[in-house]
Order: sequence, then C-alpha cells, then structure tokens
Amino acid sequence: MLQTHEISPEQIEREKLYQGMGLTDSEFEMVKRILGRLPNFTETGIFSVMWSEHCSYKTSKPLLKKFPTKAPHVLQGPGEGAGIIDIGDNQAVVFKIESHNHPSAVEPYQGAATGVGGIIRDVFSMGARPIALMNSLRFGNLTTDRVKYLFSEVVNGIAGYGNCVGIPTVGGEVQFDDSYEDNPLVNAMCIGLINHDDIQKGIAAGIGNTVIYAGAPTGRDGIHGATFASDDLAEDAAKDRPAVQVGDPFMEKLLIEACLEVIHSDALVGMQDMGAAGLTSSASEMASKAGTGLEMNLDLVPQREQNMTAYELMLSESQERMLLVVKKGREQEIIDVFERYGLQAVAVGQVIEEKVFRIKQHGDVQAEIPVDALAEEAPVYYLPSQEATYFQEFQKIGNKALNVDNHSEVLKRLLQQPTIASKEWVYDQYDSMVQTNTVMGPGSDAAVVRIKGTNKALAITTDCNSRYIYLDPETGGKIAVAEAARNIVCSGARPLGLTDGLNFGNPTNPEVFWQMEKSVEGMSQACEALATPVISGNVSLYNQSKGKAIFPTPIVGMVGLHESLEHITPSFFQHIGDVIYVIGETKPEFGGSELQNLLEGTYQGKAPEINLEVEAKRQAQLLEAIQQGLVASAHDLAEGGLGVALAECLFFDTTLGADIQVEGDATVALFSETQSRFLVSVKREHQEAFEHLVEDAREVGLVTGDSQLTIRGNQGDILTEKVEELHNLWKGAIPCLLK
Amino acid sequence: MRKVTVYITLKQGVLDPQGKAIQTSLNSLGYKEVEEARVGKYIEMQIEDGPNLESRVKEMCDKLLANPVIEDYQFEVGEAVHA
Amino acid sequence: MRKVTVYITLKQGVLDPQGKAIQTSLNSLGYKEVEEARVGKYIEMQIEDGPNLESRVKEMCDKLLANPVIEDYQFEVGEAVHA
Amino acid sequence: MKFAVIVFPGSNCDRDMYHAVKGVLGEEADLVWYQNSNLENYDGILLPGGFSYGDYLRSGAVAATSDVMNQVREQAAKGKPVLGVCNGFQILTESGLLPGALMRNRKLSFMCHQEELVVENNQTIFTSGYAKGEVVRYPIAHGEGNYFCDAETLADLKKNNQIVFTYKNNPNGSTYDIAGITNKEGNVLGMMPHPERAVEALLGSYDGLKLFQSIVKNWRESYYVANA
Ligand SMILES: Nc1ncnc2c1ncn2[C@@H]1O[C@H](COP(=O)(O)OP(=O)(O)O)[C@@H](O)[C@H]1O
Ligand SMILES: [Mg+2]
Repeated sequence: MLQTHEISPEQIEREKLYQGMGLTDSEFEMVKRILGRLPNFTETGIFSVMWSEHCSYKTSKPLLKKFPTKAPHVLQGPGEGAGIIDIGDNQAVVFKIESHNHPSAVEPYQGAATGVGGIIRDVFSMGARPIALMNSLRFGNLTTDRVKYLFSEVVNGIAGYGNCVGIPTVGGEVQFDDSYEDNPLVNAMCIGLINHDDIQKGIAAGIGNTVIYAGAPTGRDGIHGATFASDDLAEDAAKDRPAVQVGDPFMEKLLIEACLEVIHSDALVGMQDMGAAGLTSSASEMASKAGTGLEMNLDLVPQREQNMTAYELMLSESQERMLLVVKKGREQEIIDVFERYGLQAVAVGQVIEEKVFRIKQHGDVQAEIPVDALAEEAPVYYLPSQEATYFQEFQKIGNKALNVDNHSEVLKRLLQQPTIASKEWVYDQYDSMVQTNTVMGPGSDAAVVRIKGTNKALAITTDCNSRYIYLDPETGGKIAVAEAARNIVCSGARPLGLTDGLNFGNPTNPEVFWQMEKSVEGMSQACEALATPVISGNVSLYNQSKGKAIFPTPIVGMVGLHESLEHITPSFFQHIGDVIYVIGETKPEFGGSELQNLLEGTYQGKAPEINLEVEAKRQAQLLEAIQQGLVASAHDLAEGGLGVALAECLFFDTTLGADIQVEGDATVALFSETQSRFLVSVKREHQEAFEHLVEDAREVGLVTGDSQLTIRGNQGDILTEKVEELHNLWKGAIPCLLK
Repeated sequence: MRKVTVYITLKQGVLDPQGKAIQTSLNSLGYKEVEEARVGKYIEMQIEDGPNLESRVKEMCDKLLANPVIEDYQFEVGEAVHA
Repeated sequence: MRKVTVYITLKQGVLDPQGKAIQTSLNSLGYKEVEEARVGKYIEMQIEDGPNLESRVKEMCDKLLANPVIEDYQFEVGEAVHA
Repeated sequence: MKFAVIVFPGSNCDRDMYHAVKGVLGEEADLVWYQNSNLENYDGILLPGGFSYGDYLRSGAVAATSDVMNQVREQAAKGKPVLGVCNGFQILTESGLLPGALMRNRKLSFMCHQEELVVENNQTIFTSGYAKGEVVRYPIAHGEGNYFCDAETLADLKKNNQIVFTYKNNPNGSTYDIAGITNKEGNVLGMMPHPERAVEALLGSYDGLKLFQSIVKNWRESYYVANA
C-alpha cells in the first residue's frame, strides 16, 4: 500500500504527484492559495476527489444551470441526495438516477450491484422509504463474448442487490450499439416515498453536536473511485482494479430499516450517505451546507483492514456506510437503534464552529481544510464547444427515403433487433413485485406502483434514444424528455418531473462538449414545454476508450402521478372490436431509425423533427381522454415505428389480432419514426367522445380475435402474420444471442 | 482420467460479506473462538488426461473459473485414475 | 490461532446445475477433456486454539456450515500459528 | 385470528404478508422481530420471504439456527398453523420442520413472474377453500426454489399426502414439480410461490386470498369446536 508518510508536501509539488491524483497544475495552485501552504498527501487526495468531475461537476455545472428546476410542487430540487416532489396528502416522492459506468466496465457484477446500493442510499438518506428501482443500460452489440459477459453480469449484479434489499425493480431500458462496446452504461434510479415531516437533510448543524459513523467498517476498497469515474477508461483498466468495491445488500437492508427508524427521533440532526469520495465528501458537504466546521478522529472509525492511513480512510469508497449528526448527549438512543439491527454505530467527531474540516489520527492533525473550499469553491470550467463536423453533413443528407419490398420480413427482423426485442430475459431476473405495489411491472410503457392507503399511483419510466441525440443533440434532447413523458401519459399519469443521467465522452473534446451543451438545451426546452422540472441528476463523463466517445446518452428518468387508480391504462390491446387510432401524422423520417440501422448498418441523416407545442397538446388531450375513461389501451410509437408498436400491442394477449389500413407509402407508414405519435385503442361506445377530444387521432383499424396482424395499404395487402410467430421471434431474440 | 481440484478465494482486502455473516452466526451459536471466516469456491473436475494438462487447467481458471479482478485461485492435479 | 479449512461438496446423486454449467462452458471454450465438474464451498476460518477444537469444528459443520440433506463435508485443522 | 409475522434480519416480504392478512383479510397481525419474541399468544405463524441473513451460506440456514425457530417448533407441535413462504419455506426445511432442501434453480438465475400451480391436496387447513386439481396463479420470485429430496422422502410425501402444490410448468427443476409441501401432521406448510402477492386483483391475481381465508376459516371452526 501507499507509504504516504514518506511523501512530503514538497515532493508532491516538485514531482507533480498531484497530477497522478487528478489535480491540474492550476488546481494545485488554487489549493496552495486556499491553504496558504503546501498540502500534505492526505489533503492533496481530499482536494483531488472533491474537485473531481464526479463530486464537483466542474465542467458540467454551467450547463446544468439551464435546466428548469422549480415548480410549486418541487419541495427539493437538485443539490441534495435526491430531489423531492409533493404528491398531496402530506406525501412526497423522492427520486434520483446515478451512473456506475466505469466500475461496471471493470467488474460488471459488483459495479452494477454497488451502483444500485449507492442510489438506494441517496434516497433513504433523505428519510424516504425506497419503493422502486429502475435501470437504464447500454452495451455493445451482443456479438462478442466480452459484451455478453458484461451484459449478463450487470443484470445479475442489479438483480443480486435489488432482490436482496427488497425493493422491486419495476422497469428500465436496455439498448445496444457498438459505441458502448468498451464503455457499458449502467444507470440506476431509485424512487422513494416520504411524509413531509420526515424530510431529512444532509446537514451538520448545531455546534457541539456529535458525528456518528454507522454501517460497514471501512476497508481499502474503491480508493479514488470518484477520480476513476472522472477519467478516460484506460485500456489497461486492470491497474485500477483495487478500486473495485464489493456490495453487501444484506447490510444495506439493515441500514435502510435502522435509518428509517432514527429519522423519527428528534435526536437526529442530519444524515448523509457516504457515496463517491466516502467520508471526505459526506462530512465536508454536511458541514458546508450547515455553515459549520467538523472535526473527526479517524482512530474511532470502524476499520476492516489493518494499518489504514488517513489518506486511505478518507478516500475509501467502502459501501453501506452512513454519517449522522446527532444532538449532543443523545448519541446512545441512536446507537441503540443501529445495534438492534446488528449494525455498528460510533461517535467519530463533532460539529465545530470554526469552518474547517479537521481530521485527526494517532493524535496528529492529518488534514485541515476550510470547509467551503471543498464543496462550494471547487473550480468551474467553461469548456470550449464546437459543432461536430458530422452534424452539417448529416443535415445535408436530410431525410433519405428508404425502401422495403418485403414488409413482413422486415417487421420480423426488426422485432428481433436486440434494442426492440423483448427484455424478459433481463427483467425476469428482477423481483419486480416485492412490496406488493406493482400494478404494471417491466414490459409496459411506464411502470406503475400504487401507493397503499390512497387511491393514487406513481408512473415511472427511463428513456433515451441516443441515436437521435448523436445525429442532432438539441432535437434528440427534446425527444428524450418528450418520449419519457409520452410513456408516463400512456399509462394514464400526469408527468411530475424528472431526474437526468448525463452520460458523455471526454468533455475537453469541444465536439463532445457541444453534444452536452446542445442536448441539455433541448432537454431544458422540453422540460419547460411539458412542465416537468429537473429535480436531481448525475453526470458521467469520459465514457470513451481508444479515443472514441459513446453516443451522447442523457438518460431521462421521469415520474408521474395517477390521481386515481381508475386512470391506470395498459399499453396492450384489450378487447375484440375496439377501434384502433393513431394520434399524429407520419412523415418519411428514417434518420437514426431502427430500419436505417437494419438496412444500412449505420445511423445518419436528420433526426426526426419534434414540435414541442404539438407534443404538449397531444399529451394533454390523450391524458384527458384517459382520465375521462375513454381509452382502453395507449402505447407510444417509438423505435421501429407503427409496425413494431402494433406487434407490441398484441404480445400481452396473443389471442387478439388487429386489422389495420394505412395510407401512402407502406415503408413510411410502417417504419418511419416520426415523433409525437400514439397508438390507442378505444371501445366503440367511446369513439365519438374520443374523437371529439383528441384532435389528431385518426382511425386505422380494429382489434380482432383472429390472432393475426393484418396490414392493408391503398394498393392492396401489405402483410398478414400470425401474432404467435411474431411473439416468439421477439421473445426469443435476446436469449438466442446469448447462447 | 484425472481429478483436478480448484480452490478459488477472494483476494486479500476484498470484502467478503458472506464470510462475515458466517463468522457472526457461529459466534452467536456460541463458537466465540471463530475470529474470521472467508468463503471461497471449491471445484472438482474429472479431466481426460492429455499433454499440457497443467497449463490447460491454468487457462481454464484464468478464462472462466476465477474472476481475476477479485479472486485468486490454486489448483491440484490428482493422480491418474482409470475409469 | 489455527487455520481451519472446511470443504463442502454436494452429495453423490444430488444434481449440480452449476457444475454442469461450468462443464458445458469449458467444453464450448474448447476444453473438451472436461468430463465433469462439481462445485462446492471452501471455507477458511481463523479459530482461537482451545480444547476440543476438532470436535467443535465438527459441530459447527453439523449445525450450520453443511446441510446433511444435500451436502457432505470434510475439514482440516492447520498448524498453530501465532498472530 | 391473530397472526405473528416473524421478521428476521433481511426478511423483505414481512410487510407484504402483514398487509395481506391485516390490510386485505382484516385479521389481527403483528410484525414480530426475531429476538426476544414470545409466540404463545398467536394463533398462527407466518414466516415471510426475503433474504434472511443475506441468504449467505445457504438460504434460510442462519435463520434456522435462531432461537425463535425453537418457539415456532413448539407452537407447531401444538397444532397451530405455520406458513413459510419462499425464504420462509427455506427456513422451514433448514430447521428440519419440513423435509428436503431448496437448491439453486436449474437455470441458475433468479426468476420472477406468475406461475400456474395445481392444488394437489385440498384436504389441508391451508387449501380447503380450493378444489382438488384447481389451477391457480401465484407469483414466484426466487433464485433457490429447486426442491430436492431423496426417493424415500418423496415416497413418504406422496403416501402422506404432503404435496400440496405442484407447478404446471416446472420453472426451477424441483423434484416431482413440487411447489409446496406440509409436514406429516398437515399444520406446517412451506411453499416457494407467494400467496401474499396474490390477494388483490389490481396486482394481477387474487388466487392467494383463498389460502389465507382457509386458514382463518379452519381456525374459527376448530376454535368454536374447542369452546363449544
Ligand atoms: N434493464 C431493464 N430493467 C428492467 N426492465 C427493463 C429493462 N429494460 C427493459 N425493461 C422493460 O422492458 C420493456 C420494454 O423496454 P423498451 O423496449 O426499452 O421499452 P420502450 O420502448 O417502451 O421504452 C419496458 O417495460 C421496460 O420496463
Ligand atoms: Mg417507449
């Protein structure tokens, strides 16, 4: 291990050792100015993690400011462990998404598992009971053994952790593209429920109060994880291996119960989880927010390994640890609760008036840093941005028409594209039903989780079509938010707000920064138009290897509210004889489409257009129709267009069929990915009222009982296929690729 | 035919929640003398004898049986037995 | 302090799907010579020395570490080591 | 009727079980922490699913050694109904209250979805509300639900009518498609599928409701008989 004592401050400066820890020359100068002296090894480590992108958002902060974050129902916007939105009746929903991309690339099972563990702690540290998990995953194409291994182990890790802690994984998304081959994305979202009075903030207030460490002892795992997550994934990622953290979901489950018990105690002042940068970030952030200082004695910190240095203890990212601030003299009450659950809880320090963060070990001061320097005064960079060279080329290509002779054949191949195919292989491994609230689990547009004791439910979705964002980041950003909202609305809920997971390449590349800037602009406009504020989020940069960045992937995790359980609407056709409508016109738009990928093996040209006013209007009208009880099923049109959506609507009950009449070019009608469209079925008796309400709805056919999908065009029949056969192809595709 | 046994253990410093749980539970059953427990895997294989047996087993461990990021392994090749 | 190692294996006649999966994967990686694989557990404990060490370890196995319905076990007590 | 829902460290279907018997069925119920508990005053005992002790070593193994299981054994010996679901079933086999063992699923992965079960024996206090041979839908959610027992035990199970539920399409490799069994006396039932997740139509199935209703009905009847 590191012989930190032998490294002097002078040596750190002379040999520029700070660079290896992630600080630039100018940042090191800032550190010297703040301290008025040279930092020692431990202090250099503390600054470098706290000023890493992962903790400080130093390059993304200027962009994040653009997001609309306020609304009357937002109780807590970005800045805390997770955001909070009021849902009435003294209740609120708490949620956030977080990435664990780099750890998952190195050790997929543990990387994914600890990603889930981390986001759960963010939610229950606010005082909320976690009620649902979601995940959004990206992998390379399922053609190499390595990618298959990453995919199956990530899913396994998510299952291993989530199932054990007893929080249902109710949905998510998986997409596959070569750009993720070496850089899989693993973003996990947790949703919690809280009573207003229990809202707990990560604050170290009250001079003299006691700092308590609770949960797992600290080991040498994950040291420098935060800086690791803020750097290119080096080809020899092996050298970062000691950074791998192992999760203990059993410990997490006990922590959840103990923490949710202590929040009811008025002895508790503040609580925060130890996430990235461990003890360093949780302690300094708690102090900074309270405008106090904090002193900690590392000799008291529970340790799993021997002879740990101050540097290691401060930077360790051991999992399942919490930091609490407790009223002086009332420590034992809190400690007792943890002990009842078999958990260690120890006083390790106190809140002090002097606004410094002081760390002692073996009787010596190992670090002393002004609190705000770490959390608030981190450097901020305004990086140069430059329009990607491909963008103008793609604009010139415009909307190239695609032509298909055999529509049956193409539909079948599309249904087997891993991005479109059934994800049952994935979600069957997740306990999606524990807590007995899951009304609609994985497999529907949005997951729906009822709230016991009320007549309400929450709708949850994650979405991001990164191909559109790659082609045109601003338009693609709008689409990502709009699509998430469409999924929420289809389920019958009103969108409340969202959390974002911004996954990009190296931001110091001006073209990557341009992708970030433009997609955030697009997302912000859509948030305004659809009244969905951003209440939390996460940034993961440097997702690239061998100089190639991933597709820009700003994932949207959105939550909506069903005011009544009556409004919950399935995405599948329900009854024979129902009338099928498409809401919205279809244009020839194949840029970034699944058909383009299938036929041309690439994504190019213009992304589909989106008009946010039209989008907002259609969503509002559809929601109104659903709330009036006029809609039997509603599904959004997404990847693979109408053809794929029709098939999907028949896969729940394969005894049903559909008879559809389309206008114009069959390839466009079936496979174009024009935005702001919905596929809806309506009982006959509601036809008139529905048409009256939803302006852009056009009748296209009927739900039948013949177990066939029949599509007719102006020039005759386009295709007739047995639903069962389509279903088998769709369902079997991913298991078949994994064999 | 040879019997090959592979022992797979977690690397030093890697958290072993399972081992910890076993230790705690043995302690609470009254076996206070157990100060540490770590859990690994034990794989017994029957392998057709052939050239390079040792180096092939090593390959199997590297490629599949052990996860080199968090695990170490050792193996033993037994005497030849006739089936 | 003594190092005690416990080996837990599935009984003859109890199916071992995990072992089977390992064998199949090894075969498909080209290691056709692997005719069988069975997976067991390997537990390493550090135990404070004391009287009846052997019989106490046997008790631990019977009470907790192995399930007699499906598993067999063996153990080894190592030399005394000074911590 | 008053139920105890035993909560071990790592139980995670405890609240669901509680909600099913108290919220949906309207009977009395307590969540009973595994330490310092007293089961004397309960009429029925429910061992919920989850990952007691993280499922480390073997699922159910550590919980089976806890003191509360001795109390469960005592109450069971008095003839009180004991129901173990999922991890609860694993704890019952590990503690020897039920024969056999639950091993890893044949396909090695965790699985969660609705399964069809056949009611093989409706002459129990748990299943008297079903018809014999009735097919019911319950969710399963387990990684180690592959029931194993030797041939002799299986013969005994059959002979004594201890096999209560079988899977229509065996998902996990269980011997004889077994999904749930009772002890010889018939008052201890262990099963992998989750009846407590199947008590409200809103969540996809209410086929599990009859199981709880059967327990309550049989208890009431025997109670009135005893106090007549
Ligand atoms: N990683 C995952 N975890 C859980 N559920 C998933 C995951 N990926 C996909 N699903 C589920 O599979 C269904 C289809 O996913 P997807 O094709 O991405 O849907 P959509 O096109 O509606 O966004 C959804 O219900 C989703 O919840
Ligand atoms: Mg969708």
